[in-house]
Amino acid sequence: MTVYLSLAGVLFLIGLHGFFTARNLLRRLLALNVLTTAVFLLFVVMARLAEPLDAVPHAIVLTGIVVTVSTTAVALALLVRIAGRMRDEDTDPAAGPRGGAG
Amino acid sequence: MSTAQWIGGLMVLAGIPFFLLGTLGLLRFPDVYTRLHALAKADNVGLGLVCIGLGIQSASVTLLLKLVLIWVLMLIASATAAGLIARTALARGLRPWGT
Amino acid sequence: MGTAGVIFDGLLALALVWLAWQATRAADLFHAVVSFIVFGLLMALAWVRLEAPDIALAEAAIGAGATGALLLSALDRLVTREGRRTVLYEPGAAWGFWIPAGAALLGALTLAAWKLPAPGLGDEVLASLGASGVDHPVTAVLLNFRALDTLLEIGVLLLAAVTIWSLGRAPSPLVPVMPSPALPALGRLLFPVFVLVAAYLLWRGSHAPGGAFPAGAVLGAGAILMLLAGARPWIRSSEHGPWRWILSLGLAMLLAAGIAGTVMGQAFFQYPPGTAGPLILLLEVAAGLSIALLLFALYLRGEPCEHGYRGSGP
Amino acid sequence: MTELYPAVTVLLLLNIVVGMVRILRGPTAADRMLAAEMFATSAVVIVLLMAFVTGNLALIDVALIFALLAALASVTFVSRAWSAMTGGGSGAECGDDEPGGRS
Repeated sequence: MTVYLSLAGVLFLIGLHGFFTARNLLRRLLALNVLTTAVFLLFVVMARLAEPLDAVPHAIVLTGIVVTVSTTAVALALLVRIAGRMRDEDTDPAAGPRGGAG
Repeated sequence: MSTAQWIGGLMVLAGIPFFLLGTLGLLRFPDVYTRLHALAKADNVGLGLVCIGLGIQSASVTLLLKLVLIWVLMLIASATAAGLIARTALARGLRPWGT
Repeated sequence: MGTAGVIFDGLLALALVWLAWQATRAADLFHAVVSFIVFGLLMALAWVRLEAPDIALAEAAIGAGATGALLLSALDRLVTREGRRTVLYEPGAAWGFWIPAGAALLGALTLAAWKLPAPGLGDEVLASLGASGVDHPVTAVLLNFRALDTLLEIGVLLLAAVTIWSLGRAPSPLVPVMPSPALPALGRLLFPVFVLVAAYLLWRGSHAPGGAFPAGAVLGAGAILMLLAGARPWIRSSEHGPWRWILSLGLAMLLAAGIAGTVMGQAFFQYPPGTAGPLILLLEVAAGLSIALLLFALYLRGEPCEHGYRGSGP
Repeated sequence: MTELYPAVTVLLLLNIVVGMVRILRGPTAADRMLAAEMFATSAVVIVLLMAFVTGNLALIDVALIFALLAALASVTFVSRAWSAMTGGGSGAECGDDEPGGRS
């Protein structure tokens, strides 16, 4: 189990660092997903160490997985909108300088 | 150990080299098309051997059917995926190796 | 599994760290996304090793299904000039700061975890399992002991779908250059299997790993596959009414089950004695269906519209 | 025979780890996707063997889900992601013709 505990720690650090320092927003989102996985791992290892096997952390992690998917989906939808807006500004000379005037 | 156990175990073990060969192909072959060829064929033969071997060992018809279902699903998936990737690669202008 | 098990765990941990590193630091965005998908795949193996088959099922269904499809589909709009920038990380983000800071945070979390009551709640769950109406502890926790969590979780999903739909119309996807005849055939062939497997998992949930979560995720992935295979979604902007009702069905039913207990003079989500089994099955069906539909709604990335998906149909 | 299965799972995991080199090296997106496909097949076998080693036959369902969803990633990749790598497609929103659809 020590292996999985240290794995959770390392993944936590990788996710945390990526989440705060990545410039690309998609990369930040992936880092956030890695971070949540590390937390889930910690939960499940603790459930495994309990005697008998603890079902409550398993249920919490299942709930957490679904919440993570929702977060990812909303973030991706926002990212796609942002990218679309940026592309418009990049490629559409007729649009002129946008946002600066208002 | 019964005969079924032996036959099943031997089939499972016989399936494993196909995976190793598939990976060898994935690493050593020169382009997408040849790698597709290596993976789509070798891995699925290996999976088939493992599934049927385990099914024989389990001595349960329900389990055998479930394992065969897994194999068939994987065959469908990898056949379609291989076809789609090859077609799209060709349409995107990736030249097959040696042409 | 003895020595082999130890080697397996070590190798798996190394592979996972390597993939997480690639997913957050690879220069190519597609490389990062594929690394993350494989990371999810191997995580499912880790859950299996940790004796958490329920989570392995959910991770396999959601990681390989919804999350993978969401990420890969978003890439078509996200690969811009930004993706090829050479400086990937903020300057000044030195490891000299990050390693101590992260270690301190990690230490605090470990300490907090250490302080938790040691034996866990396993005994309590097993003790009241007989009264819960199901035989599988995880399902009992999800839909009886902590049904409130499930209610709120469906609420979060619904909120996410509402947020995404309020962003505007669904962007019409970039149509594949060479639609293969194999794709619609794949959809037709596999969709019945998706429905069958989802129903099977739902039924298994009462006595073995399975239940509404993996079932909903599998069904949602099936719907996404059908959409990709060129099936036209039956939702049209003029007919949003029923679609919205179906989306909120799961939340409404869970809420009704919760409030019914209160009305009958019991606690919130306290089921009348003897009816817990059938009631949980009903709630599972509702939750599974609404998880499937909500995942599909999330995948659409916007409110579906009348003439969307032109060209992708046969 | 069954005593060998744990060692076989290690071998297959090693197989996946070696295959990761292809994800690292690419060169094209298709190569990376292919490698991911291969990992799904190997993972199915690992899970199946573990189910028989531990006697927890519920794990077969995990393998079943892997097999069922194996096609989804490739199909999404081919029909959605790859079109962007080499350009193409207009990227219009379907509500463009409505007033106020995009402000």
